[in-house]
Amino acid sequence: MNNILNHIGIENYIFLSVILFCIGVFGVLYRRNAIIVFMSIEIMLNAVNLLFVAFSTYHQDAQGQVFVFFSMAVAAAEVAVGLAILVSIFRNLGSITIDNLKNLKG
Amino acid sequence: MEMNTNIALVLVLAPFLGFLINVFFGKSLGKSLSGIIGTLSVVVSFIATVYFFSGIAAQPEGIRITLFDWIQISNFKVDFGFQLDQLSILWLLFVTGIGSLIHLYSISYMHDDENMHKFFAYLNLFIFFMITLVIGSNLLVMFIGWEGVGLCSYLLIGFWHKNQEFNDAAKKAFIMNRIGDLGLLVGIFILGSLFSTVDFTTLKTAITTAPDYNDFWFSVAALTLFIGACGKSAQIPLYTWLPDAMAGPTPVSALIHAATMVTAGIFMITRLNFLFDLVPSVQSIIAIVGAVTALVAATIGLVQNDIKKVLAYSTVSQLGLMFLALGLGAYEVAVFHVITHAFFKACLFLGSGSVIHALHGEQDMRNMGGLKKAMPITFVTMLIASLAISGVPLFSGFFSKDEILLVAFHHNIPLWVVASVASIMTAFYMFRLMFLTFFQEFRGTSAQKHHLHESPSLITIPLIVLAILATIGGLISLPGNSWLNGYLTPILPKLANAEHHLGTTEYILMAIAVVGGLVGIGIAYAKYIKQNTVPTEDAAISGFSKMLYNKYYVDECYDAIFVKPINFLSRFFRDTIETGLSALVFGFGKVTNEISYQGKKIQNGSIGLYLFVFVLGLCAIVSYLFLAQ
Amino acid sequence: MSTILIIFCVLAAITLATAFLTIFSKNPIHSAIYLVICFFSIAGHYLLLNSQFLAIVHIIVYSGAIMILFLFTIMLMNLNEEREVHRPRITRLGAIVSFCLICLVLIAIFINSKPIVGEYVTTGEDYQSIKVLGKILLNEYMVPFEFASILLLVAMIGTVLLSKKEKLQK
Amino acid sequence: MNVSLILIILLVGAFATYLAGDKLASKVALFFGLASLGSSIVLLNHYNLGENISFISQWITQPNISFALKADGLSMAMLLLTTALTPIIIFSSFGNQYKNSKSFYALILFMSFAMAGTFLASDGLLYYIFWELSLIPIYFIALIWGNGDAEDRKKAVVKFFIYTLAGSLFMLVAFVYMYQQAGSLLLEDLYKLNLSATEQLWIFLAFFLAYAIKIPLIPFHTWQANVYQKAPTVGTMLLSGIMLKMGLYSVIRWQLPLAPLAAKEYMYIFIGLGIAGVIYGSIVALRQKDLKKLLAYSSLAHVGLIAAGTYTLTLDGLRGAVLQMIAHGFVVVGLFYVAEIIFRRYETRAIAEMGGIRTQSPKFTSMFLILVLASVALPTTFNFIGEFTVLYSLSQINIWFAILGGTTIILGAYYMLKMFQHVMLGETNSKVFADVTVNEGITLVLIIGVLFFFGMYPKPITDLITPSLEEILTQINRIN
Repeated sequence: MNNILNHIGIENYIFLSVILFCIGVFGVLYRRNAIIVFMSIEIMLNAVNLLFVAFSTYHQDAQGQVFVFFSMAVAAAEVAVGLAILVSIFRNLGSITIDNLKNLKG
Repeated sequence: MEMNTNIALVLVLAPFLGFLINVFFGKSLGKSLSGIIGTLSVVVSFIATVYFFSGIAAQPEGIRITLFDWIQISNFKVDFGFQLDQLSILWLLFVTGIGSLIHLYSISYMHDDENMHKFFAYLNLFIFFMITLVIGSNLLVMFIGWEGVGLCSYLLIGFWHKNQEFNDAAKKAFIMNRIGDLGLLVGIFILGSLFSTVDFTTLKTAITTAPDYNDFWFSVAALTLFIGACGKSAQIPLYTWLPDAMAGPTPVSALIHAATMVTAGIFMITRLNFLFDLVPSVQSIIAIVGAVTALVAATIGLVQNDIKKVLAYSTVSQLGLMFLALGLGAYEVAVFHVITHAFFKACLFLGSGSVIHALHGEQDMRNMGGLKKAMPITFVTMLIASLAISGVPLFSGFFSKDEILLVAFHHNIPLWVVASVASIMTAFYMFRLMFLTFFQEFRGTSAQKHHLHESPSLITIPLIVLAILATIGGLISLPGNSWLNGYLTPILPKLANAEHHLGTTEYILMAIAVVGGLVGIGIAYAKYIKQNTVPTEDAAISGFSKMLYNKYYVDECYDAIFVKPINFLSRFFRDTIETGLSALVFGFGKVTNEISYQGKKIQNGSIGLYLFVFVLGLCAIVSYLFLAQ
Repeated sequence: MSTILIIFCVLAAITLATAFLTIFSKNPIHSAIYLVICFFSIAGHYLLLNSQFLAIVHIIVYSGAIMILFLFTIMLMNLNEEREVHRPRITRLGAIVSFCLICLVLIAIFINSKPIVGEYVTTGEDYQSIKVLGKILLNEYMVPFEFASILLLVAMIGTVLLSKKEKLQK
Repeated sequence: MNVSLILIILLVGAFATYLAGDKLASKVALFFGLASLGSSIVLLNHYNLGENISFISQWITQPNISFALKADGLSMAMLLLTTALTPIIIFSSFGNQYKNSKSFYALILFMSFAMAGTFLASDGLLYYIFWELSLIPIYFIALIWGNGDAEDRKKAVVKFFIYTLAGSLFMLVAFVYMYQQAGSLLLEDLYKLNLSATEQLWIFLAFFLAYAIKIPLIPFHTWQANVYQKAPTVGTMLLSGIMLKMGLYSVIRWQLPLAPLAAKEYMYIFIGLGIAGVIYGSIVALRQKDLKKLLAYSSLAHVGLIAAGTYTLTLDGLRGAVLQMIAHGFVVVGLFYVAEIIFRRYETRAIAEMGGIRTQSPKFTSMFLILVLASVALPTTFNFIGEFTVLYSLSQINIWFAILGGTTIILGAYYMLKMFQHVMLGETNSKVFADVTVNEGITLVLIIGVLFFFGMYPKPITDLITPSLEEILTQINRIN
């Protein structure tokens, strides 16, 4: 069986993942709409997942994929709860701009 | 030996038992019974003393009784023990003897007071402590008595405790005594560390045989002990409490502040004569202090109008004379004067008490006069005592005072002059007192005049006994043939070699003293009988006599030098330092709070900032971990 | 250049472009749609790496479940582009700085930490079929697997509770 | 039979009191207090017969900590002080009604437990735990049952808590350092350490901070007067009667033997500090308007003298200090009780509002006067023995120390008699002062009895403490 990485190279996946991750970071910092911030977080998660899968192939080991599987489960749960929180914030404040959420101010 | 121990315990504990009975059951016993119990307990002590006195000739080295270990110090231990030798027995004799008389007197004198049982309790306690002081076998047991009599003095001066001025006087007496006590303690410390003992007998051996004694520390020890004596025996600079102590009932003044407690300093110095003999510099200080005290107190006494104040200053003055004798190394003379002084001064105080009693508490001599007829016994006894104190020949005071002057003359002429002047003044003010009180017309209110009466026999009997003693007391040490000197030889070894001859000088000096005394009396007669002068009102006193009347403003000076600064310091500490320190401690809290308050501003709630810092931190940590590899 | 590399490049371009668009589009609905495309491209990557199971799960979970949730939420909130307030310059600067920084650091580390091998080995073992994965999951990772289900259950309950309208306090 | 029995009794007592309910709490607490006193007397007998009543067992293996309770003469003396004062203090509160009294009395017993533990512990960490443990009950006692304005009280008590806790932390640091060096915190192992002079100095200072705040020495005393004033009298008694002595005891037990070089090097400074405290405390006490505050400052003066005695590093100094600790423990409890008795009748602690009590209650006056006199160290009271010995030891170092320290007998007499005069004497007070009740009388008579008995016959205590003090001295004088 031919290893796909022979054609692509692990470093390309690394670059891809890193850039994707950084886009996520950038999004989190740049946007103030909580939904978009959430989406950026999803992008980061996917960047990591992607890398996992790439390395799983690289090491010829299924553990990485299992890990991605769990990570997806967690992501699903996180999104569900997170969005529920956003909805209740929206209900209370009428907006989901994160700058308004300053109740934790010292 | 067992017998002696038991009798000694009876001697000590009888007054204490009296105290306990009066404290716990005094009120229910009733006034007379409590007075009788109080008196009896002292009489028992007196009898026990007589027992020891009769036996002392057979045991010249004295009796020592050790009861139990008391205090343990690393280099010595202090026993709780008694020492009954010539000196202590002599003191016991007049302490318990005069004590009994004064107890007897008090039964009548204090009969109107609702707290009479307390009065007797305190008196008994005083006798108990005085006995402890006298018969303690070491400095610390003596110190128990020393402080204990101070306590009783405090209690008795402030006996009428509703009056805050009396309480002030009591407090003053206690505190001034304590200044002296600190001196005494320091002296004990020095002796203890030098000789590893505070026991009189071993101390005597140690000091007299000390091969290379440290002169400096000896002097310091002697000086500090003398400061202790100054406090208790009211010498300059610690004498001001004694006149104020007259706030107490008159029997107290007679017993504590004339006859017994104030002689404790003389007792202590005589007890430690072997130490003081080694330090001539301290001896001269003692002599000078004594002479100056005698003179200063006598001058103040010249113009006082309160009958008890006159006697108080007279006491201070006489104590000064005794210290003069001590300073000159003539311990036996000082002891002699202590005894005669105890007789005549107790008599004078009790007499004045009788007068005050008759006048319902009046103490100002300007409101007296002409009491001779109304109170003949009081008058006669007081006259005898006055003659004795003035040094009129054949009365006891003549012999003792003359001895002091003699000693002073032989050592130092200026001291003799000072002492002589003080004696002349004494004669003057004593007869001023007599003339103002008993002669001329009565100057009080008519109500008082109506009630004038001679005091009951319980008061007059002690007066008569004391007057007799004041007359014949001189017999114990006649010039040239002194029983006292022989008796005290075991305590004062150098007496054995002393010569007692009476030459021309001595007779001339005696004559001068007698003439001086008579001159004093004469001046008083001229002024208060011939011219019929009555001292002016307080406001009208002016010039030097005003200064004398106000006691040289010594109290005011002490107030300004010590009391006020301490009170100022106290307020300053309380209001400034305490608040400052407190603020300093709170300051730590405030600083912490402030830091936290500033730090809180970073947490401004901006999630963007948090994330940015988070990213930076992440980068920093990751690069650090990477670079560290 | 092999076909596979070309496919990779196209997929990677799509992934990155849609990810950027997700972040930059003003309308949240557009963002969501771009994100869906992004996820599909990532699923393509998975397929490329021969993990069919994961690719399918990914599409089901992300595109099917998560994105639908997102869209629902956006619609529920009725978000429009005007809502977005303009960001201050300092924030943008910060975002760009951290983007560059983290990019730099991560790439530097990944490149330096592990020498990239030229030849990629193939053991020939089957390690990524559903059968194998299933065995691993239900044997070795039995407990975490069950915990994942509990996590999801809890998340569900939590979501229900959170999104329920609170009653007025009595 | 060993000393852990007493700790168990006190701890069980605390729980039993809490469970007994509000009505029975005080009596149950008294019972357990007496039980601990009884058992400590029995233990004392065993100890005097030469039996080993110490208790050591491994507690934590990693780090190496033992549950070590060592009872020597010194510890036994302090233990007896604690167990003797505890029932007296509990009994003294019988005239008062406290809300939630089951917690109140349980806390008292718990505090006794912690203090007894402090006196017994011979393992550093165990000691530290007991030391800090004793702080918790007094915090609640003062905070909940104290008097005065609640805000002020909270301020004072929280200050006290944080202040003493902060000081103790330095002690913990010192222990940690020594543990690193010795690998154990048992006292015997710590004695074997060979620390350099610099190390010893730092350890000495760390301990000093903890103890100076607890004792307290000036200028670390600012918590004292306020807390004494705000705490309920029972709390004040616990603080001044026993807790202060924890600090002084620790100086003798821990600070001096563990850092002897530093102690010897800087002896004069610390003696000077103690004596400065004597003079300062006495002078500040002169002008206090509040009776409890005055007593607090008098306490400051007395402990200053005791501390000066301990730092002389002589047998006399240590012995005098221990004697004076015990004497002061009893006297100060008695005096605060007197303040409480007056408070029960007049509802005030301001000296200006008192006066003229003597005519109304002669018995009370006599007992008060005896306590005042004991406090100013009149001979025949126990305090005299202690003060004399301490002053003597000071005179051995330098005669000026003795003279300056001796001003306490003058200034002490001044402020105490001044206070007595304004509180008790003068024209009869218009407010009625009921004579002392039987309970109050018994308490005071017990205290006075102890003071007089040991004032005349201190030998039992001297004999008890001297061997252990000598042992400590050999540790101090060991050659490093």
